[in-house]
Amino acid sequence: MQFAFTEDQRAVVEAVRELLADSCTPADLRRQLAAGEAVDAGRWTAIRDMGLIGLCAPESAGGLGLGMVELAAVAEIAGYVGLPEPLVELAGVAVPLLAGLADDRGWLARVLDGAVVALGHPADPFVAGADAADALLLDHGGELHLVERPAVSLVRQQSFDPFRRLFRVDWTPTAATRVGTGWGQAADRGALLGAAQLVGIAQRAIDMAVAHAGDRQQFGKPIGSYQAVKHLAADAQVKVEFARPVVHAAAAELPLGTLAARARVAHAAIAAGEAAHRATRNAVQIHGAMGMTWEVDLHFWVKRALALRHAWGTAADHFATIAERIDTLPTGADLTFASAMAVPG
Amino acid sequence: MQFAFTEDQRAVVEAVRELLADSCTPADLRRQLAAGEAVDAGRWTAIRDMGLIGLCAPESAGGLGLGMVELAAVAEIAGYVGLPEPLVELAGVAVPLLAGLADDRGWLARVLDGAVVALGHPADPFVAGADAADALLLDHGGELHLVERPAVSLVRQQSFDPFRRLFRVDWTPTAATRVGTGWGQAADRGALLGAAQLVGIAQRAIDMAVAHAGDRQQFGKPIGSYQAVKHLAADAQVKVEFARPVVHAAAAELPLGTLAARARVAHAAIAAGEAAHRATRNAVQIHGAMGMTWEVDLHFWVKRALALRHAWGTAADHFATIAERIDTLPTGADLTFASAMAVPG
Amino acid sequence: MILEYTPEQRAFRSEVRAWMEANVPGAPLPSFDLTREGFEAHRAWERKLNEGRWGMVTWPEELGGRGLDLIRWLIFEEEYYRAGAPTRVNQNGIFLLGPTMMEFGTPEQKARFLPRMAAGDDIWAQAWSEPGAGSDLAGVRSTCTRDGDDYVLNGQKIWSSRAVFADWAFGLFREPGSERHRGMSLILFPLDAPGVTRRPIRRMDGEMVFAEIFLDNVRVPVADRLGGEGEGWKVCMATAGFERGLLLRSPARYQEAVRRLVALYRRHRDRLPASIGERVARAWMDADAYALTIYQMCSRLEAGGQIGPESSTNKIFWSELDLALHEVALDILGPRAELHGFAPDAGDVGDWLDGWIFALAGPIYAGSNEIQRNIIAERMLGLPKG
Amino acid sequence: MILEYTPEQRAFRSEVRAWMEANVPGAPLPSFDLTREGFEAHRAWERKLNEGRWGMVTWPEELGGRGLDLIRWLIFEEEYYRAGAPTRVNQNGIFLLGPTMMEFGTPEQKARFLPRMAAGDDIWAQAWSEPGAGSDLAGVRSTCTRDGDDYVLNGQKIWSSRAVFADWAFGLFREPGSERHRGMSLILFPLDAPGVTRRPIRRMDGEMVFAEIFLDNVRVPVADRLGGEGEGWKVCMATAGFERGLLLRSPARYQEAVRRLVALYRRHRDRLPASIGERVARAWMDADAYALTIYQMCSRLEAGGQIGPESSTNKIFWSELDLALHEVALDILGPRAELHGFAPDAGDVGDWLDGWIFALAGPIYAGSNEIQRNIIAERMLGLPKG
Repeated sequence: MQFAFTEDQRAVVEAVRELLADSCTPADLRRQLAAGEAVDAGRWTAIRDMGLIGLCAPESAGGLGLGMVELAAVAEIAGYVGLPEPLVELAGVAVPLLAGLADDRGWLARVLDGAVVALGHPADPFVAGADAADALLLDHGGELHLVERPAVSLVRQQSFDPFRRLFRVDWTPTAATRVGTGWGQAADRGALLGAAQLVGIAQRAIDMAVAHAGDRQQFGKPIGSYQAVKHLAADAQVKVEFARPVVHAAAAELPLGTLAARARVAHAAIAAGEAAHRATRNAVQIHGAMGMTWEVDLHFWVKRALALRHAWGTAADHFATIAERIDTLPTGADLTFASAMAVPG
Repeated sequence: MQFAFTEDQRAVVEAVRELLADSCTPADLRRQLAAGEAVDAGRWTAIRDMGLIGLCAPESAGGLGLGMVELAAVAEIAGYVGLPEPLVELAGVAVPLLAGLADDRGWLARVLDGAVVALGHPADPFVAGADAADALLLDHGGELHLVERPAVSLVRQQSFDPFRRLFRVDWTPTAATRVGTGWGQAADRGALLGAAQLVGIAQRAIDMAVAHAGDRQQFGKPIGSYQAVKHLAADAQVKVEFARPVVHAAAAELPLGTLAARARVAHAAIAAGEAAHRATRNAVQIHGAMGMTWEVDLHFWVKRALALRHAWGTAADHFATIAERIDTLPTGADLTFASAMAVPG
Repeated sequence: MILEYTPEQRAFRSEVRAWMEANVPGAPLPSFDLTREGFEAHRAWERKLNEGRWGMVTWPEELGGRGLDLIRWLIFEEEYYRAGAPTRVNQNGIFLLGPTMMEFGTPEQKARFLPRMAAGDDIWAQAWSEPGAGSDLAGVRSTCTRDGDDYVLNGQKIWSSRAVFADWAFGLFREPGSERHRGMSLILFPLDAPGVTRRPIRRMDGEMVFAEIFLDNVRVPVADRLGGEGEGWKVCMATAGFERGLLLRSPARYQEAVRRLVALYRRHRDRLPASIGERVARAWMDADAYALTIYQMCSRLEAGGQIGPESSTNKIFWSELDLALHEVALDILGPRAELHGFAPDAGDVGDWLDGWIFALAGPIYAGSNEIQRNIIAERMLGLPKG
Repeated sequence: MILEYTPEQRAFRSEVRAWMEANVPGAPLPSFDLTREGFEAHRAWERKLNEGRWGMVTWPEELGGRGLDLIRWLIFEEEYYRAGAPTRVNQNGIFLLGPTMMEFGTPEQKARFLPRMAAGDDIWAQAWSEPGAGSDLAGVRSTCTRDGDDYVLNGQKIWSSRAVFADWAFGLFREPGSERHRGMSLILFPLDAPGVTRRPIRRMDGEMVFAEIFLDNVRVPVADRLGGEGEGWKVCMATAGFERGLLLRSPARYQEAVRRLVALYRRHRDRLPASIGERVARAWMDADAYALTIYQMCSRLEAGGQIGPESSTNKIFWSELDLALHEVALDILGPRAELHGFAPDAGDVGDWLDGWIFALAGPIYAGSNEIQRNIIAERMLGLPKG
């Protein structure tokens, strides 16, 4: 039992934090948006050069051979900085899917080499970033199809989040596009990594609110010295503190694939979603009218929080998973960890 | 459309308020409890002399011929003072039930003359005040039975609320005890009057908390000058302000007997229950450790709030009624009042 | 306590309903916060309303109204929202400045401004807040310097809703050298006056809901001061009471939103957990509770009562209700919640997202809910000041 | 990150489980806050625990412990609650004073007090609060006047849990004339010393959970001061960290309560709405989240970390969780929620009411949640002091 990152894990995470803190500031986001670029070329190259896209790919395939624990920590940072590029989805969902295919038609190697594969999974009617993708993994009746970009047509669906370039994808499934019989753990990975991003988003919203509250004066003192403002920030922080360990545990347990592990992912998704909701909501309140505007940076995180919350399953879906776990597995003080639960069958 | 008490109604309510404010102080409650008296003889005589037990009884039967609107206002005061005697249940439920019977076997007159009839209605497994009653109205398969006290045996069931003398009633239904085929609007009356009492309880808890917070000093000033304490009180007051008009409307509409009217009662029960819960909870918090003790008076209202909240149907029951109303009747801005809804059939 | 409409009230409702059915535009008007065209479309609607004498039904007939009581105002609002009529572009005028002018204005001011306001000829913006004065309105620093029969206005206003396209604004200004609540006056000024510069502030979704207003030696006649010189705080607090309390948020708004919410829920309930049903029921209950409370308040006001600190309980309740009901809707929409209503596949997404963004502002403006809770605790419950 | 127990940890769990199964009393002990008999029954249980060397497993062997790490402490607690073992009557000693003494005590003090504490020979009460010093602990006015090798204690303490029947107490006293955080010392005193008077304070349900303690020229040796003279505030804050944070509320407590809640829900679910199911699920999630957070914190502490302001986030979380889970239980019980567990027809009412009353105190004691939120905002987030 060692519920902590190793030194190696810490080092990877710190390197990513530095890279993204430097290259993905709010000013960068605004510049990228003004330029209409889905991907910031310099940042994306640096991310690829660090090997992050292959973080979870086997070393034999040219990846780093790390796991969901490391990637969840990276995803939290991606949420914190508001990363527009599809690093998390590529590294955490597309790459494991491709790596699990009998015949990936060369796409795993291409992705590790810089190609982008977008995801049209069953939980979401739209595909994010489809226009900038080289290929798409698409769902057809639960089966997995791999389709190259020129073979689909796209209809843009405007999202509240300007960095979420959503599309309806029109395409024709054929025997030739079919590459797998199912999505495996993709939905769980997506939900977990969404949760990790939401924790980062929540923390960023709190940090921005705290900075504003220390600065903004009303009635002759900083608004952050008022108890009501303090408690808005503190309540959000409590939510974050009790969502983050759940995300970490879900990342560590996800490979088990058991109901207990899936319930942990669902718990992480709910807890992180609510933390991000509470934190962005309270941050808007602390910012006052400023928080409603395009001029203050907070809105980027408000939008991402809304978009990610349901992107890999709704709260209702996640509650259903937890209800199933509570109904069919025992509960008790000695059964905290999924590893303590007898594996069915 | 006149959503306000008339001058006459105001006068009745004020007279009751004066009577009970004088005769039912916390010191009176403690004295009565120490003496083990279910009924304070002097107070009960004064209540009877004012004609309150027959408030809703027809004038032809010797009652005041008033309605649920007046009685709901009286019930709010009863909740506010923590009245131990069964005025509300007698006047609001037992008397209308007896008045509606083809043959009340003389009990309506007896009740108006000072006898007590306790209620064993289907929503509650126990009968409050059965030991001090002269007769009991009891349920058997939905039918109404009137049983004299000597014909039942009682097993005391200890309640958190020391003034709620609850009993399991063992008795034998016979053709002779059967006096009616149903309870009519008794459950709605009970729930509405419970809600009215809960509004009074909520207001009393807030008032006690405010008095304490203005008095108690910490860090060199009254705790009521801290924003966090203020907001605990204010949040509870908001709940009260938006529960009370619902109770008033439910009282005025109850005679309609339609689904819209019953949903209003359910709404009143939920809103008042939550207001009382929030107010007593916040009042305990504002009182600090004091609020946990027997020595401070607050606990009488904490206990009554808990007991009354489910005494005439649970929140689940009330939500079911509201769901039925939302599902089967239209909703809209022009349909606020039950009178605006077409009467079915 | 009579919770039935009189035959006259029912007849009035029928009259409003018939007019609305005949006149409310079939398609939604374009936003008044995005383009001049949208703004003018809303002005045209205000003019049409005024032709039907529906501009502000509670005002006296000679000022463009119908002299109706508050119960009829509620009925009017119910029918207005039921008909899906456009949001009132002149709400700063008719709901805030109007009642204030009715109380504090001179006969000349009333005659000059109110009929044009009711007619939509003048659309009003409010200009209270400043960069350093939000919740702390007494921190206003913009000045009005008396110069003969004129004031010379200088300073900067922010969060002025409608100010991008509006005609007139009313704002708080202080005598140079005065402090806090003293020395302030409420002054009306045309937004196209020399020396006025407006800078739109984009809301997070791009709408220009607010503007900053820069005032550089703007000259206005002393006659355009509302209320006494130096009495701006008192006048302003009266307006704030209207804003928080009765007028700005008629219950019909929420009841109609709940009607749409129930419809949305019905379309999706098969795949939704029962807890969503309970949240829908709560929104339904809260909208009704708000309506009942306002009806009771209007009955009291008609009997000669006054609006007190309950304007603060109202404000907290409607702002929290508004957020909660939009949040349920977004949770029902799930992965489609992030879509704008104009996305090609938006389906029944409607304007829930838009309404949610608007609702986010509810606990902030017209005095933040934190300030309202202080007011309730101090003025309603008597707790000591902090 | 390894979320599996080692074979050694599993073996340890088995050992605890076997001992508990063999030794935990079959019937619940009578309350330790109501009668001397109940109190002594709990002392006997403490003695039995100590015979098994389970008094405080993290303490060094020479002080009555087993020198185990925090992960094993968690495992011990899990098995303790799983077995339904009695509440620790000496929790003020073993969870609050013990760790403080481990940090600030002299070797003599440790040797003299800790083994007797682990054995239940001395049951401890805390004596911090005073009538004028609750959340504001620096307002303490009880005095310790130095007289040679003795202190003479005078004053009044309140909300002293266990003090009605306990043997010893530890309390904050100040040098006469000192102010606020200065001049205070943490002093241990026997509750049967001459000059000590105890007055039980009844909780709302009649249990004597607290007492007032009156001190009238109580003489104690200077050697019974814990920590330096005048350093009482610092020592006390360390104890407060333990109380709020890690030790007083092991996650197992809530997980076992949730296990009972799930069982209660299953028995009644047919007549309950789905929203109750969601609230049960939330209690389940929150208990697990608390456990995971504490496991992560223990892993960090084992690696040499320290408890910081997260003791405040813990305290808010467990106190709100405790209330929420008991409130669901009461809502499930409906009209039977008001029954005491000993009522003849209580059925499966159990001790939910009792647990709810206890939970009501959670947001109040060990520093009210309002104070904890201030601490989080100021010390964790860096917001300015009020």
